[in-house]
Amino acid sequence: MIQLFHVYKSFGGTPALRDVSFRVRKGEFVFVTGPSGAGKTTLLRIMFGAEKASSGHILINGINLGRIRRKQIALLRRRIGFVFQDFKLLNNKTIFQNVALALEVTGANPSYVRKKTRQALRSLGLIKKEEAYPLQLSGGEQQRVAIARAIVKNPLILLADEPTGNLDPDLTREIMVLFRTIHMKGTTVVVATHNRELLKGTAIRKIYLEKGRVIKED
Amino acid sequence: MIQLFHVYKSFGGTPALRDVSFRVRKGEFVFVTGPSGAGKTTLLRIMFGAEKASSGHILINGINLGRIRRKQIALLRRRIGFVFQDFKLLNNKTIFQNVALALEVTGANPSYVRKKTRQALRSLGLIKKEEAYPLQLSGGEQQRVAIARAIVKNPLILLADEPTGNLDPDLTREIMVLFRTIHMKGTTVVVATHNRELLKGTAIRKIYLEKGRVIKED
Amino acid sequence: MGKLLYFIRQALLNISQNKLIHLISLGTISIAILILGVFLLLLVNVEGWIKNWGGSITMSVYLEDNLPKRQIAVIRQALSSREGVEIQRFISKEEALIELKSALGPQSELVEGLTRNPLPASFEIAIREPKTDPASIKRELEGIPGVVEVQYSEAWIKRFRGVMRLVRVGGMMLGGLLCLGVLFIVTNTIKLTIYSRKEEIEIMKLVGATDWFVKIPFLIEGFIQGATGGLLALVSLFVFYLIMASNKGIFLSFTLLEVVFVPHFYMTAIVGLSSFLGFLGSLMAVGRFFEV
Amino acid sequence: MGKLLYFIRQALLNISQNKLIHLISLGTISIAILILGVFLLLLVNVEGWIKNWGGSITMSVYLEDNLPKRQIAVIRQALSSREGVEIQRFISKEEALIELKSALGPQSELVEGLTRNPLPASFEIAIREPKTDPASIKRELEGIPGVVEVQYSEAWIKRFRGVMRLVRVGGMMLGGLLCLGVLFIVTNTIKLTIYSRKEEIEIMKLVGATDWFVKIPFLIEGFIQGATGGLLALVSLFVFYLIMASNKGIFLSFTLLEVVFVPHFYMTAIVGLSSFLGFLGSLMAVGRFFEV
Ligand SMILES: Nc1ncnc2c1ncn2[C@@H]1O[C@H](COP(=O)(O)OP(=O)(O)OP(=O)(O)O)[C@@H](O)[C@H]1O
Ligand SMILES: Nc1ncnc2c1ncn2[C@@H]1O[C@H](COP(=O)(O)OP(=O)(O)OP(=O)(O)O)[C@@H](O)[C@H]1O
Ligand SMILES: [Mg+2]
Ligand SMILES: [Mg+2]
Repeated sequence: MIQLFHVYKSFGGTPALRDVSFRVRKGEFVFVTGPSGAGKTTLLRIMFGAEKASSGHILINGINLGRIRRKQIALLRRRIGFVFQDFKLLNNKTIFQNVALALEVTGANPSYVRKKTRQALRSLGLIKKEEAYPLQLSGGEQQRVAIARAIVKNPLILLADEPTGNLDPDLTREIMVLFRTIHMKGTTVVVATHNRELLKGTAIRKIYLEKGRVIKED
Repeated sequence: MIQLFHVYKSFGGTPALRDVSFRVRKGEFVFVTGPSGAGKTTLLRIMFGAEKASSGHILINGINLGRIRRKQIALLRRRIGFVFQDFKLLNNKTIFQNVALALEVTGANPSYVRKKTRQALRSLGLIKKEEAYPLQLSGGEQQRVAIARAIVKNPLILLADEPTGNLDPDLTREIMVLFRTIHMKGTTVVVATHNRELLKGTAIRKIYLEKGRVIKED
Repeated sequence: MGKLLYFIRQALLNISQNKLIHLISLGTISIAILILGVFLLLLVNVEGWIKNWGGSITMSVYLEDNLPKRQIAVIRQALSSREGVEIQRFISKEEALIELKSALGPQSELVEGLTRNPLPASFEIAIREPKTDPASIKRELEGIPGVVEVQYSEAWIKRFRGVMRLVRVGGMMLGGLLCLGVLFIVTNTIKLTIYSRKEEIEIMKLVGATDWFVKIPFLIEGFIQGATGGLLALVSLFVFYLIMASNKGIFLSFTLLEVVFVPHFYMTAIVGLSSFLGFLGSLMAVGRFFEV
Repeated sequence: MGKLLYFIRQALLNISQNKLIHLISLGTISIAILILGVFLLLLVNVEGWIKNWGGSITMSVYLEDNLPKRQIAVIRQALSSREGVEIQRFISKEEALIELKSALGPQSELVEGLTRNPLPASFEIAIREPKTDPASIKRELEGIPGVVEVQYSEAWIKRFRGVMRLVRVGGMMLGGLLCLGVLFIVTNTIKLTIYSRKEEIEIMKLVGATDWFVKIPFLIEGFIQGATGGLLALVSLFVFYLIMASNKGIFLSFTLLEVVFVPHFYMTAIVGLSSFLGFLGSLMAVGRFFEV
């Protein structure tokens, strides 16, 4: 469960989030949307402990991120999958190694790591590229590697930041099906996007951000 | 004018482009589309001389890219604007410096560089961020910096690779208006995208790629 | 255990995936360590030469007049049986006079007027025991029957000790400074190789790696780099030594000096120091990037 | 001209935008150059000391017997007026005998039986002109009326020349090796700072920069780094020199030696070498990334 109470975030004076409060229940599926620069990425990064809120409180499964120690942040991140808007892949490691890393940090045993990594790559249509390096992939392929890395560890929470910006409509639909499947298995999913096609015609909850404020929810 | 004759490109065995031939007239506006991994980026990079074709010929304004010397490539690039899918911004330079660089390499005088850079930043709504560094920007803002850098030098040819992947629908429309304006002034524009909203309902020519082949044009 | 293996594998992978940078830094490290090594090699040898040259005090053992040949043989026996003493030659009374004459040169008139030879016969001996107090050796040898007096030059010994002290103290000071310099160069070089991988560290932390999970491969990498650099330096030093030893005639023209390699202790110390510095450099560099 | 300014501004900007890396590499460069500098400083001084110590040949100028005081004064005048000659003392016939006695020690019986003093009076002089052939000085001085003979030790001069040659050749060889090492370290360090900016080079080429447009700021950067490193090293060397000069009593206990700083030529050479190496390192490193 994710709870935000009056969260503010500013970067050296310019505010990126202003008084954001909401709550995502365990197992919920939520979209965060809003124009470029609204604060979507900042919001997701704050929930992930990658950015500290200037004020306010964030609770993840009851743990207050403002009071957490470094070691605990690492443990928390192992249970949260994050698809970064800019992918954040390691360019000198292969696709396989990039995805496997998310499991290796948990200390999982090698054969389990191998099995799960292959499975994740297969579900994203990347198994043929497992020995390639990120810079040898197309934009969309890189984005899918980032998604694979986020889901490989069966996270309790999945935070996806613009996960389909480089994908064609067919793949976008496939990814959404994948996220729904993961959601069905009990994972809490938060997706930041401005892709209208993703948003339209679904009954899924949407949080609208603008200039750092929540302006609408539906 | 851009001409491609039977262009093949393969990366260590796996083909990315197969027998691609087409022609973009001076001052034309063309979309290149196709699923992820179809070869759009590769195609644009080949037209830019950033990648060498494995076989076939590419002529830009009559210059054969296969026979060109290094120095000439640099000169050619000064007249071609390229919006990279992964932005390719210099993280240790400010937004202003990043955009100005495209003019500085041409040896333009400082006051002209300053004027044009400011103008480009303004037209993309980035003037307030000119002293920021790329990593301090949102994904969409970074993408707009990449666009600003491509258009600042009034290029003869504008090649834009997925230029709206990180932009919301409103900004996407704005960018398209911008591209149209640039096109009106005589620039040849080639945009690679899988954004259906960009493509639909326009009379603009579209080239469909799939698995490295041109499968359709309309 | 399995974990350590994982980390070592990871470190080796990292090295192979950043080959160019690692090769460059390896080069720098081994050259820096080699400079230290050459210095040590010279110090060890110069100390040895000085010891050899000045450490063998020459003493004159003057004998009573008119000793029978038999007793002279007994004294020779007594001298040479003492450890550390090497008899260089026996100078009879007649030889002593001839030598004095030639030593006096134009003043040799002095000797012409003599009616009898006042000079004693003597043994010239070399003492190769620089640590024992020469005064006590003198006393000991004067106890041999038939020996009148033993002479040596105090001034020489003092000067020799001064030179030794200069070489030791100077060597230690310079060596210390050089060590500091090399320490600095090696750790800095390791830092540079790591700073270019700032992003890698950040990303690893973002996927949930603990500080140590990120650090350990870097520390192992640093250690491996340092150790390899040290070993390379040692091998090059040995080559340098071989060249020096086989060409000593050329530049050590005026004496035939022995060239020796640095002792085992130093060899271990060189590689150990290098490995430690590699480790330390990584530790310092990696520490900086943990504010994610 | 305006272009060069642009490039210099760009280089300075780059340095300030990569401060940490540049500081680290600056540290490495100055330490490496400093090591070379300390070596040069020592070499210059050791050469000086040896020259001073062995270069002043001592000669004995023996006089005719029974010269009147007046003529001795004339000879003293003649000697001291010659450049490079320094009179250390006058030894009268009586003093000569006393000295000989004490020098002979237990053999001094030898002198006891003399009826008249066969020793000549003499001047002891030091020649501070190591380049002139001592034999010609000897001949020259023997031409002075009242002088019988001039003596000096050939063996000593030979040995001195040997030591000088050893120090020179050894110093040059070591210095050469050290230079190579420092060259390697400095260029490698510069390379490392540039390799981490591979992407920057690629991007610049993609926006239409010619090879030289990309290269020049890097070359200037390398040059500035090298020059700054060299200057820093020189300043540190001067501090080192001051410490050495003010503490020479401690470790140069047995003689009062003068400590001098490296001559101007070397100072220029140090900074020049360092700047050149910085430039060269950039050139080599940048060259690698031009296959875009
Ligand atoms: N590290 C930073 N330093 C300074 N300003 C920042 C930083 N990160 C983000 N900002 C600013 O905060 C605002 C919100 O950024 P954020 O990345 O959250 O937007 P976003 O909603 O994700 O936009 P987009 O859709 O373009 O990705 C932007 O104006 C951005 O410039
Ligand atoms: N440098 C490279 N080395 C090896 N393979 C490459 C390289 N660049 C591209 N490829 C491969 O070539 C194919 C086409 O890539 P390209 O980037 O052109 O696709 P794209 O149409 O731009 O896809 P996207 O919409 O995902 O950006 C992909 O399968 C990709 O993996
Ligand atoms: Mg964002
Ligand atoms: Mg692409």
